[in-house]
Amino acid sequence: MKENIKSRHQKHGLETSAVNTWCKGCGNFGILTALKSVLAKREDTLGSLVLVSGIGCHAKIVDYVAVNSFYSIHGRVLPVACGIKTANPRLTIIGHAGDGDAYGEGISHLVFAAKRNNDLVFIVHNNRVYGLTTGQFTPTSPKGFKGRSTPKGSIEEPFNPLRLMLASGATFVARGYAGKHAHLASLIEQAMVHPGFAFIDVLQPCFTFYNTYKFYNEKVVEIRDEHPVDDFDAAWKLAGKWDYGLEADQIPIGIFYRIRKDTYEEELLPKETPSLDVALHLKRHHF
Amino acid sequence: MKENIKSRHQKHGLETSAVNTWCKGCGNFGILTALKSVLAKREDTLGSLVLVSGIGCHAKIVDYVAVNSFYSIHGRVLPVACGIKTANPRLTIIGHAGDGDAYGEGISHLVFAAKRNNDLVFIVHNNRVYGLTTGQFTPTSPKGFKGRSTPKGSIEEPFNPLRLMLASGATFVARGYAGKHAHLASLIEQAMVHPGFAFIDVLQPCFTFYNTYKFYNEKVVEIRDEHPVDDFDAAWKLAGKWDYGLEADQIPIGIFYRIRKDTYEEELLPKETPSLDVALHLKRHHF
Amino acid sequence: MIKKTEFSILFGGKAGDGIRQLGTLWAKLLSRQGYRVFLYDDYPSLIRGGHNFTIVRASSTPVLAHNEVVDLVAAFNQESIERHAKSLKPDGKLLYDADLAETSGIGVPWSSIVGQAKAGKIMRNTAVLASAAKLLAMDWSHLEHTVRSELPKSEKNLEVARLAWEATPEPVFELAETNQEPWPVMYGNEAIALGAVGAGLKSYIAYPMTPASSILHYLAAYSDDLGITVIHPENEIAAVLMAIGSSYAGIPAMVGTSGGGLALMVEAISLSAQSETPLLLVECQRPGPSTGVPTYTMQGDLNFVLNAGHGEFLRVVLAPGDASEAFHLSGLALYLAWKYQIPSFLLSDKHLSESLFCQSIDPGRLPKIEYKAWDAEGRYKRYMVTEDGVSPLAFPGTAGIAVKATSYEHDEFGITTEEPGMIEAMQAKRLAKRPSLNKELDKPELVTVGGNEDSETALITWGSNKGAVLEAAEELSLRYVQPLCLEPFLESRLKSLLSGVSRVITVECNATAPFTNMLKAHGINIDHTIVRYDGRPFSVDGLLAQLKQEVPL
Amino acid sequence: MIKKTEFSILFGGKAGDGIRQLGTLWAKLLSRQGYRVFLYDDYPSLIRGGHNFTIVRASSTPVLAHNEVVDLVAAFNQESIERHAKSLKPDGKLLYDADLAETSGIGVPWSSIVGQAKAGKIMRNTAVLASAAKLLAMDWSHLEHTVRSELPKSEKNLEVARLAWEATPEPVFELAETNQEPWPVMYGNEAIALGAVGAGLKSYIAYPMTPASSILHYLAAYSDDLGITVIHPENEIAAVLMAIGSSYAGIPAMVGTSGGGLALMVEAISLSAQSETPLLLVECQRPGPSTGVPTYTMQGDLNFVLNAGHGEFLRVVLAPGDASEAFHLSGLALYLAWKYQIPSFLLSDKHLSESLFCQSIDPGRLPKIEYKAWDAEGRYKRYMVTEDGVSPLAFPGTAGIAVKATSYEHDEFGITTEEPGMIEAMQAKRLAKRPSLNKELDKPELVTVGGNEDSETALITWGSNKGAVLEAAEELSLRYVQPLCLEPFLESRLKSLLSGVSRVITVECNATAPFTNMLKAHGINIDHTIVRYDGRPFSVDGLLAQLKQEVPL
Ligand SMILES: Cc1ncc(C[n+]2csc(CCOP(=O)(O)OP(=O)(O)O)c2C)c(N)n1
Ligand SMILES: Cc1ncc(C[n+]2csc(CCOP(=O)(O)OP(=O)(O)O)c2C)c(N)n1
Ligand code: SF4
Ligand code: SF4
Ligand SMILES: [Mg+2]
Ligand SMILES: [Mg+2]
Repeated sequence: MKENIKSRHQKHGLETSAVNTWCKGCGNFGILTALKSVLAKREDTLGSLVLVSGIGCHAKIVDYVAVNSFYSIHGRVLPVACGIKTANPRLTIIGHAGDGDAYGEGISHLVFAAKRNNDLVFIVHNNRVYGLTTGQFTPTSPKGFKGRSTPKGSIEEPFNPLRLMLASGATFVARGYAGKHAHLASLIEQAMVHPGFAFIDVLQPCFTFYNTYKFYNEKVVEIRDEHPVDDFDAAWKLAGKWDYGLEADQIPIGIFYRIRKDTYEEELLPKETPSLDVALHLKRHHF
Repeated sequence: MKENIKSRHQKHGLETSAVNTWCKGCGNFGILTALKSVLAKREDTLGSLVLVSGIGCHAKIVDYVAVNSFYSIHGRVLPVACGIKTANPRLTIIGHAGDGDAYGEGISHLVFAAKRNNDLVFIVHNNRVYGLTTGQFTPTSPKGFKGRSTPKGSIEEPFNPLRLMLASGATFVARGYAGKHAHLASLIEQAMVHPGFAFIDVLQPCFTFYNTYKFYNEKVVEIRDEHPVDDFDAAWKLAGKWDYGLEADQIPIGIFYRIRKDTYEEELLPKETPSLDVALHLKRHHF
Repeated sequence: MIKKTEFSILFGGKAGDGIRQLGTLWAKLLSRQGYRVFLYDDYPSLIRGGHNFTIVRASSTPVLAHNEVVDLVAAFNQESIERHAKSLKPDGKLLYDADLAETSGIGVPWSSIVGQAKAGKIMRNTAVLASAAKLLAMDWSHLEHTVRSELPKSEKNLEVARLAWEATPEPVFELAETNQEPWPVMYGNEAIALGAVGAGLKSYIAYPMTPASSILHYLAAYSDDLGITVIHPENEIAAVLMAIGSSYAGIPAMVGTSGGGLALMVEAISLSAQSETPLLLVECQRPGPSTGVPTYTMQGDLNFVLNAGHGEFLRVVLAPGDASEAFHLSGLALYLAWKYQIPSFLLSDKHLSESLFCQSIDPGRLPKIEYKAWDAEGRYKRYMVTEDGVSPLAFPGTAGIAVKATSYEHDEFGITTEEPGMIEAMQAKRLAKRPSLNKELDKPELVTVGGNEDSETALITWGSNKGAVLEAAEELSLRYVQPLCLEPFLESRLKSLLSGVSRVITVECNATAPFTNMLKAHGINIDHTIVRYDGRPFSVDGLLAQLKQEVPL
Repeated sequence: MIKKTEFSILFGGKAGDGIRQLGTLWAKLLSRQGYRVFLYDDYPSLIRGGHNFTIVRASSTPVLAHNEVVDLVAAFNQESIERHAKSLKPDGKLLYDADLAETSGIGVPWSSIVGQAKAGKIMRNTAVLASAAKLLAMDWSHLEHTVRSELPKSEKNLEVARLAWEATPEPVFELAETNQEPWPVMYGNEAIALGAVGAGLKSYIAYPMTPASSILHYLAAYSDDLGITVIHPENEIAAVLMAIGSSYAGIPAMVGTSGGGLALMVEAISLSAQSETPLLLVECQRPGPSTGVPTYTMQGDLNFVLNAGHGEFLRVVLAPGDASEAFHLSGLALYLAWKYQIPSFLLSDKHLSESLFCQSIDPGRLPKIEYKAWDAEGRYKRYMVTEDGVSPLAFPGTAGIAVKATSYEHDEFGITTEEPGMIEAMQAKRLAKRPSLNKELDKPELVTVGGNEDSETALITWGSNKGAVLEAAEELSLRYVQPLCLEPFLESRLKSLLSGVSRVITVECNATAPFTNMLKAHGINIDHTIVRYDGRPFSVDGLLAQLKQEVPL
């Protein structure tokens, strides 16, 4: 068997032997570019970085970056990530999920990671379609979306994941666009330094099943510096600017909301040195 | 074996043979009273009513009312209810869930029932504790709650289910209080006539594990008629009045939000008369 | 020209080239001429690029499996040539896109043709189809008919076909005429869908998962025609519980998924059992554990499906081996779920679900849902204790009664019980269905037999291996035995079908041979076991080679 | 006074009366005097009201099960009298609250006493404890010590105890002195928790579910002392995946639940297998299917646990029969999960998990987690192919390497593969752990034997039936055999332990006897099978009666 993950101390330190199998033009390339540009600046600490992914086109990203990773199962990025983080709070965790993954199968974990303020970065590759299973509608597909499970058009309105996150107690809520790597990279960097749950919904065109480049290129605007990121009501309002439907006036990208709150891991208080001696414990409590 | 559900045509038509096993003083009695008072007025149509419950103290309610019911499993009230309703839209469905049930185990279904606007009434017996499993914290327990899984106090802030529902697209969002049956009965009645997903969070003191009567009696106030129920922003603001923490200025009860939107069942369009003849279908598509 | 009554073709290219659709067209083209066809599709888990290939075997006699060695390789690109040219028979030919590769064989400039016609790149398919048809000395009219009936933009497609036809050299092969009536072609999953619909299915609820997704897509596409409600909900847990809700309301429902999705449905399977709500679950296996190899095949979930769910209860597990069996067993599984008010499983795998079959199918022979209906006398007891364990069914919406279903142990009315006597009585009641269920399934048609029935050596297998194993048995003149029902286990019937057999060889597409172990556990002696677990199905030639190597025949 | 070296008491009352706590106090009171005790707790699924009872059997020799017929019934209310007075031995006595009932027997006005002392109603417990102690001619000092050490508000409690002591007539029974060292008392779930902690557990993640919840409560209560992180997340799916995440990060984790919760973890079990992430799962069975009878007992999930998860993979299933076995097997299960990087199960049930045992326990004999650690040479391959199938472990946080775990089939580095050769190689690698695993578990201490080892009749059982069956075997002078490891199945060891046996009787607490069928499948002949499936466990006297009736001994 050939040795096929390069160790990071070699040239092209982040490359693996995996052949990239995304479609030409896929928005995932933009996300990968942004991620790599962030990681490239942190080469020294990559040993304590872990990527966690679900299952879907997006999830292949972990095969393409030579760092620690857990390629988990559909919808379960967050509990795996939470488990890793609470086990070893010194690790930095970035979760990559699809919209099917994060907003469909895994929505329960998303609400709770936000509620608990688990100290993680969570990047949703939101192509608004199930890519890998060949094009069904997802929770953020617009109403009327003709996918393979809804050939006559979906009958459901999408929900707005940013608002859902705000309602769940998230402390960092952002939106990026795969078509703007530099901007996205900066979001990822800020998310990584945010103590607590840092959520980034990334608009990711699916070239094959839902090509939204043109739409986003026209509508996406960067949030201006004046936006008060610590103002919940302002964030709520801004998040309402676009409802993930077919129409949009403008689609703001950037950080909608950011506040500092104790993280779950901080609250899980450091343990006193345990007695750990089961024999002693038995003597104390079981006689 | 003794025959122990009375048919509804007898006196005490709603009683069953089941012995009520709620604790004395349990808030569930108030909810049962409210429910029965509503059903008593609809005796003629009870054959097309179905109660669906999860597992927990709350769920026992279906054993106590002699109507159709599906006593399902923990967290799954909504998918069972949706399945029944889409199968037979002429039925009226009332789901009864606990807060552990609806907001913990079953949160994914709750978000989606709201998103889809399934035509159901959904009553959450929100005692802010896992009653039947003897007192653990739930998603709406206040931070610091000392339960059996959090003896040093829970380290999580509760989420606000009303806001979560608003963010998920619910078309009817209300809060009731088990201590005010008449008010609650009126909410249930209005929920039953609402076309679409009608959500009622009922503050239900758990006499044994989280006795909140005094707190609610002091804080609960009925929403005034002036409140514009069709105004999303107003509903959002009102829902923010109390965050399910230990402190409250006032706790509004009543209907926060109500709008008319096509229901999922309406959108699932009536089928044309199907050809149904598999032989014909084969001939048409498989030769 | 080389005359053929059997002909295998391999189409190779990238994902996105439309290889499978091309194979399907080819299969239809030949089946319409009375040929029997089988299509095997091999594709990786990606959307564009990579390497796909589809083998279509056609024969004047019925075929249910492919050979790996073929008569014609039609290569869309260089990689296909490299991978597959070696799979050609000695008299086989390589057909390729002369614009993209250069090699010995028959090159046709499909890319330029498509360009010349100003057609979409995907229409290379049509060009390849035309080239292959011409090489087989087919009538243009056959080709034209299929292009017209199966493809949108048929004028443009015909233009491409005509250009390719002209650019292709003269025929090399000649297919004998069959004078047979065409049989329908269908994918395994289509057969599963249609069998259930024919038996009375009204609702299909599923979350996408390869290789079960095509049931969802197919039923969604034809939902109006077939009168089926199709729902794609938030997750598998919702799907199965919606299906249970639907059945409770009297509307027969089915769910379909693969192993990982079924894993999420396990709690509900047990609910179906306790609440006695009919439920049909289709599981299309793929290599595990976990995500495994999503687009390949394996029979690794047998024990899982036989035992999924906590507590003790009855279930039915049927395992078809081809489309015709899938059609009938899907209907039967639904029928049994309702007759006995139990969870019922149809166990498929990628190879059965996503292969195309051509078989004669008679919808008239499908069972139709029936159930013991409440007689509307007296009070309704949802869980009335009866001799055969089956309680009369009524549905909510019936005036004057309360239909109370429950996940708790309960009394006859469905009210929770904790009394020891009642717990025992109700568990016994549910298990009392076993004798009639066993009897119902102990039927000759639930074991497929074939090959040489006098042979003292038997090949036993299950599920999608059927095609390859049956043909190997015929080839080697061995006895062939394949139970279609794996639970209840048809012990005495299998034993009697094996009487006179001195040597038993089992064939399974997995690593640990759970079916073989099941036979052993029931006292059936197994002499050799052939397994394959590289994600690929058995082919006829591959299996014959493996038998030769591993078993002293 | 009636002299006793063995004494059974039944406390009966309503939920909320504190019956179980009272039983626990009583058990401690007696165990501190060198008695061996066993406590069985019978309670319905409700919080206040209903009917609870707790039987505590104490003996100068070890006891691991209860008898249904007792020496003393202490009744908190009329219902308890009605239900249990008939379970008294001929020389037994009925003790009751004279304020709430009137009958023949020994009435003590516990309610008035509590009122008189202005104590909380729950302190009736203390009064009953005192009355029972006095009736047994116990020294006041013993009682005082236990009240002081175990109860909050001990002054008030002592006041109540003193009043009840005085209001109780003179002793009727006398317990012989034992001169034995006390043994620790612990509930089965406490033993499970402590055994795992002793072996190296660092994290317990669970969603509450009877009868597993007390592991959660116990570890949460002592998390600081024991150095355990305890997390109660949103649902069981999250729990098990967090545990997998924790193990991946190098922190040993365990989950615990009952059948319905385990059902939700099935997908993750398969993930643990494919990703080779160590995982310990505790399943405490209760009567199913589905919600079933939540607070009662059944061994109905054996086949489910043996086969949960799609795909083919190794697992370990250990089934302890008492607290001491639970303690050691819990540690062993964790140890094996790590040594072999597989999912490992500890199978308990309500009867084991929620009964109190008094056994000598030596934490020094617990295995301690060890694993094959990466030697830090060269590039790290998470899934390096090795002869024994076990790849060296490293954890994220190690500089210079990438630890890539995955649910997909993969190469040695953990990169996804779809290549047939690699699929086969990796599946073979994982299964290659089987021989060493089997060997590791083929040890004498993994089958408990007892009774008359020369008898030609053997009683075989598993799990929580141990106490009753072992005692029955001793009583009837039969051979006793109980495998502690159910997967891998210890075929040859069991067969050799049964050599010379001409008649085998199995005992299971379920309806369909899956363990018996497993023995049969491995060629062990079974002559009689005793089952019980009314939700209640076997008692010694109940089992003896059943044996007498059903088996011609
Ligand atoms: C439990 C489970 N259900 C279903 C699947 C099948 N599945 C694989 S990827 C996928 C959808 C992926 O969609 P999304 O998360 O949006 O990712 P994308 O491919 O669009 O990046 C599904 C349903 C699975 N692997 N596991
Ligand atoms: C899958 C599953 N997990 C856990 C349980 C155990 N369980 C039964 S009731 C319950 C909690 C109920 O809390 P809640 O929904 O708030 O209802 P309450 O008792 O407070 O009315 C739990 C966790 C279960 N029955 N099923
Ligand atoms: S299907 Fe869509 S999301 Fe998937 S790789 Fe192709 S373009 Fe990207
Ligand atoms: S435990 Fe609480 S919720 Fe349950 S019955 Fe008692 S008071 Fe009601
Ligand atoms: Mg997507
Ligand atoms: Mg609750």
